Amino acid sequence: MSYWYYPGCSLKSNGKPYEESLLAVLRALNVPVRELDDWNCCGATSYMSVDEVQAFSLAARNLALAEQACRQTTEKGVPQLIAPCSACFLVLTKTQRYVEQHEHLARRVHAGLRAVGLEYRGEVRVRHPLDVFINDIGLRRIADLGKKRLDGMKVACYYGCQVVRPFATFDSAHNPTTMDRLVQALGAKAVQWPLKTRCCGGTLTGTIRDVGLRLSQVLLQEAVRRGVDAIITVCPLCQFNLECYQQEIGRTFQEPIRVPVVFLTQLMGRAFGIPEADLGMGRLFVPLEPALAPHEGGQPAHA
Amino acid sequence: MRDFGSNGTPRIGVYVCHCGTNIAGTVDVKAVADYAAGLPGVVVSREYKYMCSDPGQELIQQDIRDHTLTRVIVASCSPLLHEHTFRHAIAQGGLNPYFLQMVNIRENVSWVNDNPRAATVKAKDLLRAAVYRVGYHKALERKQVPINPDVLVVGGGIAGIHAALTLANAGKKVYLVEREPTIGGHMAMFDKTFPTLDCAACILTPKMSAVKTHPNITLWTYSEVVGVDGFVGNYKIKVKRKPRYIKEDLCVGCMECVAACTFKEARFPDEFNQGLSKRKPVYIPFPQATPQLVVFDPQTCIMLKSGKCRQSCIEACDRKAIDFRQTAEFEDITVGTIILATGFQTFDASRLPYYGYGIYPNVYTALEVERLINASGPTGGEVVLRDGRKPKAVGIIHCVGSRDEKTNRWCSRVCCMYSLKLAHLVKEHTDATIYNFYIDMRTPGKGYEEFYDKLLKEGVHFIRGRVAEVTDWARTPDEEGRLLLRVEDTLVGTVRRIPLDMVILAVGLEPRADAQEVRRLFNISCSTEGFFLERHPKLAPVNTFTDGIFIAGACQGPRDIPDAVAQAGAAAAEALALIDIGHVELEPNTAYITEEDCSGCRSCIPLCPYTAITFLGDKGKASINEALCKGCGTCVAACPSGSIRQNLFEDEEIFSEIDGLLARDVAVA
Amino acid sequence: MAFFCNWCTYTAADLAGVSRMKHAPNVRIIRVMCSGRVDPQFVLQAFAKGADGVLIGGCHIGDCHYVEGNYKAVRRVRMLRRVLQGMGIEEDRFRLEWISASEGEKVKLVINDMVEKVRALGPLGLPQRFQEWDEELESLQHTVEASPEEAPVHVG
Amino acid sequence: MSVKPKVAFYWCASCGGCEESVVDLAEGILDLVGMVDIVFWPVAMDFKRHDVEAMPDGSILVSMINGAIRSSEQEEMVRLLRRKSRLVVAYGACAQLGGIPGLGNQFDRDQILRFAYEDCPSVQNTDKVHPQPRSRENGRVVTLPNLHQVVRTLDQVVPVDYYLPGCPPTPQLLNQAMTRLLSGDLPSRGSVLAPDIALCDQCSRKDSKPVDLKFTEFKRPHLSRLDPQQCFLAQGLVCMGPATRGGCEAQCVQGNMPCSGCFGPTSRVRDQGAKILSSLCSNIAATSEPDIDRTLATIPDPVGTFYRYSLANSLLRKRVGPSV
Amino acid sequence: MFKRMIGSDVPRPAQRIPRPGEIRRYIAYESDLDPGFGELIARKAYGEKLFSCIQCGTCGGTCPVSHYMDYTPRKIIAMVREGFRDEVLHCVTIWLCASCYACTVDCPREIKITDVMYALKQEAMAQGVYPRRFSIPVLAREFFAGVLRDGRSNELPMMIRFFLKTNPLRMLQNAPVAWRLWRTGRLAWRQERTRQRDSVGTLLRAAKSAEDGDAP
Repeated sequence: MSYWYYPGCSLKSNGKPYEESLLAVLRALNVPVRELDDWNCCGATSYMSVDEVQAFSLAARNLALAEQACRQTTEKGVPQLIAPCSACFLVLTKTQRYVEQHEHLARRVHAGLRAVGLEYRGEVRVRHPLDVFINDIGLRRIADLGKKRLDGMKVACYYGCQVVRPFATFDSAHNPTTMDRLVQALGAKAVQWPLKTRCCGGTLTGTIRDVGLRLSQVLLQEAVRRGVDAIITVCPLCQFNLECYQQEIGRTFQEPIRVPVVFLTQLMGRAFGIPEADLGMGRLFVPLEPALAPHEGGQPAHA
Repeated sequence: MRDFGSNGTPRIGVYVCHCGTNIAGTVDVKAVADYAAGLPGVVVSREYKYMCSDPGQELIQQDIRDHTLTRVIVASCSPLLHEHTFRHAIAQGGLNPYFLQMVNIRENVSWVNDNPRAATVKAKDLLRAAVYRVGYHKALERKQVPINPDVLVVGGGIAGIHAALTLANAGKKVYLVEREPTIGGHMAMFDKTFPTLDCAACILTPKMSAVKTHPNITLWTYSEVVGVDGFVGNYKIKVKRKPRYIKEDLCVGCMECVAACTFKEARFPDEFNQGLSKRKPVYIPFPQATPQLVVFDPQTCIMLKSGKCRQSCIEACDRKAIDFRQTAEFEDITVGTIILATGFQTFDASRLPYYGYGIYPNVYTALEVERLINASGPTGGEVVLRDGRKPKAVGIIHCVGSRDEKTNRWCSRVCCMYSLKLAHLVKEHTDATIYNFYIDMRTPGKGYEEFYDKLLKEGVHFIRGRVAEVTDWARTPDEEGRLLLRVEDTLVGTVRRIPLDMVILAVGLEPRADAQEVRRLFNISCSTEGFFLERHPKLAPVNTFTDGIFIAGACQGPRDIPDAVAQAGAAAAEALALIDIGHVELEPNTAYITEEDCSGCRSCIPLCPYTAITFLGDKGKASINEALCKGCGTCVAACPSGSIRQNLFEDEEIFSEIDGLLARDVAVA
Repeated sequence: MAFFCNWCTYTAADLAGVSRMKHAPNVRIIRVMCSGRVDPQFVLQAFAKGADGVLIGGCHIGDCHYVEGNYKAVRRVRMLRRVLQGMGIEEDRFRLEWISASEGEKVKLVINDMVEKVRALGPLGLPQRFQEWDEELESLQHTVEASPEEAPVHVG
Repeated sequence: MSVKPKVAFYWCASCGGCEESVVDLAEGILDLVGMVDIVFWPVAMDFKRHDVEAMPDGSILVSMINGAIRSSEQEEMVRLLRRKSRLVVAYGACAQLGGIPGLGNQFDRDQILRFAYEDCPSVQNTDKVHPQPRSRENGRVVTLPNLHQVVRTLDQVVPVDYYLPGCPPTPQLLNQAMTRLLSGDLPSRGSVLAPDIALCDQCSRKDSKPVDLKFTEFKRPHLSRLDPQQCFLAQGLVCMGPATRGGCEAQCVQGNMPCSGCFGPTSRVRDQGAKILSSLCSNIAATSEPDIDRTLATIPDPVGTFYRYSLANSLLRKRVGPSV
Repeated sequence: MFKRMIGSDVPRPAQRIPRPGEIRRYIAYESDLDPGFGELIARKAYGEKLFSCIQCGTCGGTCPVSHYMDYTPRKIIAMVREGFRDEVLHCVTIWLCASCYACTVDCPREIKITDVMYALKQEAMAQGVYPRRFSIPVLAREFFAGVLRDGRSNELPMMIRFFLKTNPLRMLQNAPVAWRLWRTGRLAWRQERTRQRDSVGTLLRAAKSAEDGDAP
C-alpha cells in the first residue's frame, strides 16, 4: 500500500520542519509517499466562518484529486491520503462526513467539482500520521528502528484539538494515547497530563493576541511544572504558537519560559539517527539538543 | 362453514367511535358510518362519542336485541386495547363474543394521518374489509388451562424478596433464584435510604431472613435459570446451581474455614465492597449475607485452580461441609407464573475519561461511597480518601452516564435523591464542604422535595451545571495536590474552577449486561434502552407480552426502593389473581386439522415449536393438541393441501379481509 | 397492504400511533398472530386484488413470540421473491421487515420508504390488467354472435 | 330403442394425451360407445362444425373438452359446445388448470411467436414470415385463428360443470365419471371428479417419509439416482404430492418419478404453487438469508416447478410485461 | 507568580459589575426578538439538535476560552433559540471561539456547537455587525480572497495585508517573530499556488450557485 501526501499550506511555510522530518521518517521506515499533485488549501478553519459550502467544496477538491490520482495508478485498494496538519486533517475528515450526511450540501459540492471535471466518490481514506504510525506501520518496527535512543527523556505529548476532535477516528477524544505509545516505544517517558488536547489558542494568537497567548502560556507552564524536557506535537499551528511565541509569552506575562517544542516526527527522526539537517532541527527557535544531550547513551534524565 | 345465526345472511351492526376528538378530529366518522350502512349485510350503522363507555356498549346490546344482529363491527381503537371489552359487551348482548370484528381507526388511521380526506378513505377501506370478513366468523369458546399454583421469582433484590414474601404469605409455593451467593441485591450495599434516612440493613435484613426461613419459599442462591419451556400456567424451568464447594445442609457459616485458609491475608478484591477491601478465596460476602454460607471462589482458590493446597480449611471444618469435588447441579421445576426482578447495573464511570475515574484515585462512584459510609464497609464507616486523609471538600457530580446521547439517554431517576442522601451523610461523617453539581434537580416523591430543602438548609452547595472535567491541573497554591473541577455555574453564568479532595460520581442505572439473553430465555421484549418491556406503560406496567410472566423493580426501568417494592407487590398480585382463579382462559385462536382432509404428509409436524402436532400412525393422519397449540398459524400457512385451519384466522377470513380492503380499487378500475 | 404480527410489528404500529408518528396513508394493515401465518397465497391474492405492494412485518429473528415463526416467514419470502420476479412483479413491491414492539419509529420509516419506492414504480393494477387481457374474449364473442356463417375457413 | 344420451369430445390446446386416455378405456370403450351416442369427436370421427351448429341447443348431454384455450378458434368451439351441451366437463389438466400450455403465460404472445417462427434452433425462416389471421391465397381469403394473449383454463372462457383432473385423467376416473353422469346422480356443480385429499394419502412411499425433512438442497430427478422405495422428499427431490389432489393411483411414483402436480390442488387451496412453496420452504434447514438463498437456488425454475400445470389457473395468471 | 497570573486571568470586575452609579435596564420585549432566528441558525449549522439543548453548561465548562466570553456558549444557544438576534450577533463570544470542538465532542445532546458559532460568524459578517476591535473577519476575508486567487494560502502576503488593514502597530509587534521565521527559513517568500489557477475559483462559484431544494 502506498500513500498520497497532502502537505497543506503550513507545511510549506512555518511548518517546514514538520514536512522535512515526516518525509525523512517515512523514508527511514521505507513507506513510499507521493505528494498529491496540484493540491489546494483545505479551507482551514477561518474559511468556515465565511461560507461553509465553499469551504467544503474547497476541501472536496483535494479528496477528488486523490481519488483521481489513485484511479490513474494500477494499484487496487482505497486511496490513502495523509494529512499531517491538524486543521487539514479535520477539515478533510469533516468534509467527508458532512457530504455523506447532508444531501443538500453534497449536491452543491458535487456540482462544484463537476464544473472543474472532478468527481468525489467518497472512496479516499484521510489518514493522520499518528494513525499510520500506530495502525499501519506498527510500534514494533518503529521501536526496532529507534533502538531506545531517547531513553530517559521526559516529554509531554501535546495532541491539540483537531486531531481527535470532533471525530475520534483513531484515538480517544478525551485521553488520546497514540503519541504517548510512540515516544515510549522510543524509550522516552510521556508524562500523564490533563492538557493533552486543550486548545493552544489557534489563530487567536494572531487575532485576539492576549487571549491566544494566554492559552499557549498555560500549556507551557503546566508542561514545565511537570518537569518535561520537551513538548511533542503533531500540529504546525500548535508548534508555531507554543514555540515561536515563547518570547512574546514570556514578555506579556512577565514570566520568561523556555522549553523545546518539537514535532513528533523530528523526535522520531532523532531516535532513528537521521541527520539533524534532514529533520529541520535547525529551524527550531528553541533547539532540542540541550534537552536531549544528557540522555544520549541512555543516562536517566533527572538523576 | 359460514355460520349466520337464524337466517342465511349475516345481520351486521357497525359502530364507529369518535373517541372524543381522537378519531373524529381527523376522520369524518359520520361519512364512514353512512358508507358502512350501504355495505352488504349491514343492517344498522351508528357513530358514537365513546363506544367503550357503558352507554356505548349498551347501544350495541340494545341493537343486538332490536335488530337481531348476528355480527358486530366496532371501528375504534386498537384491538389490543379494547377487543376484550367489546367481546364481553356483545356476549352480554347474547351473541357469541367471537362474532365481533374490530377496526383500528385510531392507532392505524387518525393518529398517523393529518389529512382528513385520506384518513376517512382509509377508515372506510378498513371497515369494508371487516364487513367482508365478519360474515365468516364462527362461534368459538375460550379454552381453559389449569394454572400451576407455584411461582418462580428470579432475582433476590428488594423487589424479588418482596414479591416472594407476598406470595409466600398468601400461601403459595415460591422458588426464589438468585445469581449471587447472597440475596439482598443493591439495597444490601446501601447505608441509609432516602428520604427517611433509615438504615438500609435494618429494614432489609429482617425480610432477608424471613425469605430464608419461610416454609413456602425455596431459596436457591448462587444459581441461574438456564431453561424455560411451556406456557402460562405450566412453565417448565431448569435451574443451574453453581457449585459452592460446601454442603449447604452442613455449613453453619462459622467461618472457621475462612480463618484457616492458606492465604493468611485477604488479598482479592471484595466484590461486595466494590473492590475497596480484600477478601480470601473462601468468604461470606457480608455479615448479614443470606444464606449464611461460605462460598469458594474457583478463580482464586488454589485447591480449585491447581488441586495442590494444604487444604487447611478442610481440617478447620468440624462439620465436614467442604467438598471440592462438587459440580454444578440442575433442578427441574414446574411453575404456573414467573416474576422477573433481575434488577439493574450501574453505569461504568470509566467510560467518561474526563471525570477521571480510574485515573485519579480520589474519584469514587456513588456505590463505592455507600460502602465507605457503611459501618460494615471497608473503612468501618469512616469516609476517608485512599491515603487515609479526611476530605475537606467533596463534590458530587449528578447525571454521570445519564441524559447523554452518547451513553444513556434516559434520566436514571434515583441519582438526584441518592446524591442528596450522600451529601448529607458525607457531611455528617466528615464535616467537609459539599458541592452538588446537577443539571436539573428532580425530587418527585413523598418527602423528597422536603429532603432537598433540608439539604439546602444544611449549607450544601448546589451548583447548576454539568461538570466538564475533573483534573489534577493545579494553578494556584491552594489547588496543589487536589482535584480540580471545571464547570459552568449556569445560574450565575460564569465558569468556575473548584478544588476538591474527593469527587463522587452519581452513576446512572442501566439494564444488566445480559438483559438481552434473559429476555430471550423468557421470551419477552425489551424497550429500546434495553430494559424489559411492559405490556402497557400505564395500564399493564408489570405485565409482559408473554402471559404469566411479570416484571418488577429496576429491570423494567430505573426506579427507587419504594417504587420497586410497590411494583413487586403489584406483580405478586397479578400472579395471585391468575393462581386463585385456578385456570387461564386462552384465546381460541388454535389450529385444527380436519381429519378426512389430511393426507398425512407430515410437513406440518416439524414446524411446531410446541410439538403440538402429532402423527396418528394408525390413521395415517396428523392431529393437533389444542392445549399445546399457541395459535401462531405457521403450520396453517404451510399445509400444502390446506387441511389445517385456524380459529379466528381462517383462510376465508383473511382472504375476505384482503378482498374487502382492495375492493374499492377494483371498483374504481 | 401489510401483514403485521400481533406481538411485535402490530404493537409497534400502535406505538407509532400513540406517538402520533405520521406516515403515508396508503398502507392497510392486516393483523395476524405471527409472520409465520402469512400464507404465500395471501400475498398473491393481495397483488391479484389490486395491491401495489405487500409488506410483511414480524419480530426480529430470535425474538419471535412463537420462537421461530419468523424463520418460516423469511424462508418462504426468499422463494416467493423469485416467483414474483418470474411473474414480472418488481422486487420493491414485496418486502419483509423485522420490527420489534418498541420500534414505532421504524414502522413509520419502513412504510414511508416502501410507499415511496412503490410510487416510483407506479401502480401494478393487476385487476385492471386481467380485465384488459379478457377484452380479447368479449371482442371475439361479438364477431361470433354477429356473423356465424361468415366464420373463417379452416386451412388444414 | 330409447335415444342414447349424446356425448361430444373436443380438444383445444393439448397434446392429444387426453384423447389417448379415452382410447385407453380399451374394450371399455365399446361399453361406452354402446351406452352413448358420440356426436362429435374430431380426432376419431368425421363430424363437422356445422353438424354441431345444426343441433338444437342443449341437445348434447355432456361435452368432454380437453386442452387449454389459447386461440380464437378454440374459444369459439367451446362457446358453441357450451350452447349445445347440458353439461361441460373440463377434461384433463390443461382444460382444468391450463396445463403445460399454461406455462406460456410466462411470456408475451409476441415473444412466443418470435421464438416459434424465428429464433427456435430448428426453424428455417429466413424472411421471418409469421402466420397472418387473414391472407389471400389464389383469390380466396384465407384466415387463421388468432393466438390469444393469454392461455386460459376452460372455465375462464365458459362455465364448466365438472372437472376431470389429470395429465391425462385415468381411464378409471373417466369410467367413474361417465357412469355417474349417465346414471344421473350428479355431484354438486363445479366439483372435481376425484378424491379431495392430497396424493400422499394413497402414496406407497408415505411411511418412508421422515418427520423432519430439513432440506439443505433440492435434487433434480434427471440428475440423481432415485431410490425406488423411499419418499422423494426424503431424497431431497421436489415432489408435488403433498399439494396435489390424489386419484391418479400415484402412477408417477410407481414409475419412480416424483409427482409434478397434474391433478391440481385440493378444493381448500386457491393456488397450488404457493402452497407447495410454503410447505417446502418452511421445511428447509437454513436459518440465515444467505444460506436460505443458497438452498433455494437449487430450484432453478420456481415458477416452472411449482406451477408446472396450474399457472394459468394461479392467482397471478400471467406474467406482467415481457420476460427478460 | 500565581498571584499575577490569576490577576490577569480573572475577568476584570468592570465586565461583571456595573460602574458605581451606573444603572442598566434589562428587559426583553417579544417585539424586539426574531422568532425565526433559531431555525435559521439551526439550518445553517446542520444543527437540528440545537433545540434539544438542556442548558447543562457542559460547553461552557469545557470551552478553553469561555472565561473570556461575554455570554457562555450555553447562553448563546439559549439566546439563539429565543431569537435574541442582535445581542448574539454583537457579542464577543462568537469571535473568541477557536474551533477546538471541545464543546461539540462533550455536548450530551450532540449539538454541533462549533458549527453554530460558524453560522453566527457568517451571519454577523453578512450583516457587517461585529466588534471593530476584533480582526477575525478581516483575517478570514483576506484568507478567503488569497485562496480564491492562488488556491493556496500564503502567510506572508496575507499577514502583511491583514495587519495593514487592522492595526499596523501589530506588524511591529510581530516583527521579531517574523524575523526569526525568516531566518529559520520558515517564512516562504515563494508564492504557493495551484497549477490550474482558475480551477479553484470556478469550483467555488459553481458550488455556490448550485441550486439546492431545501438547503440553507
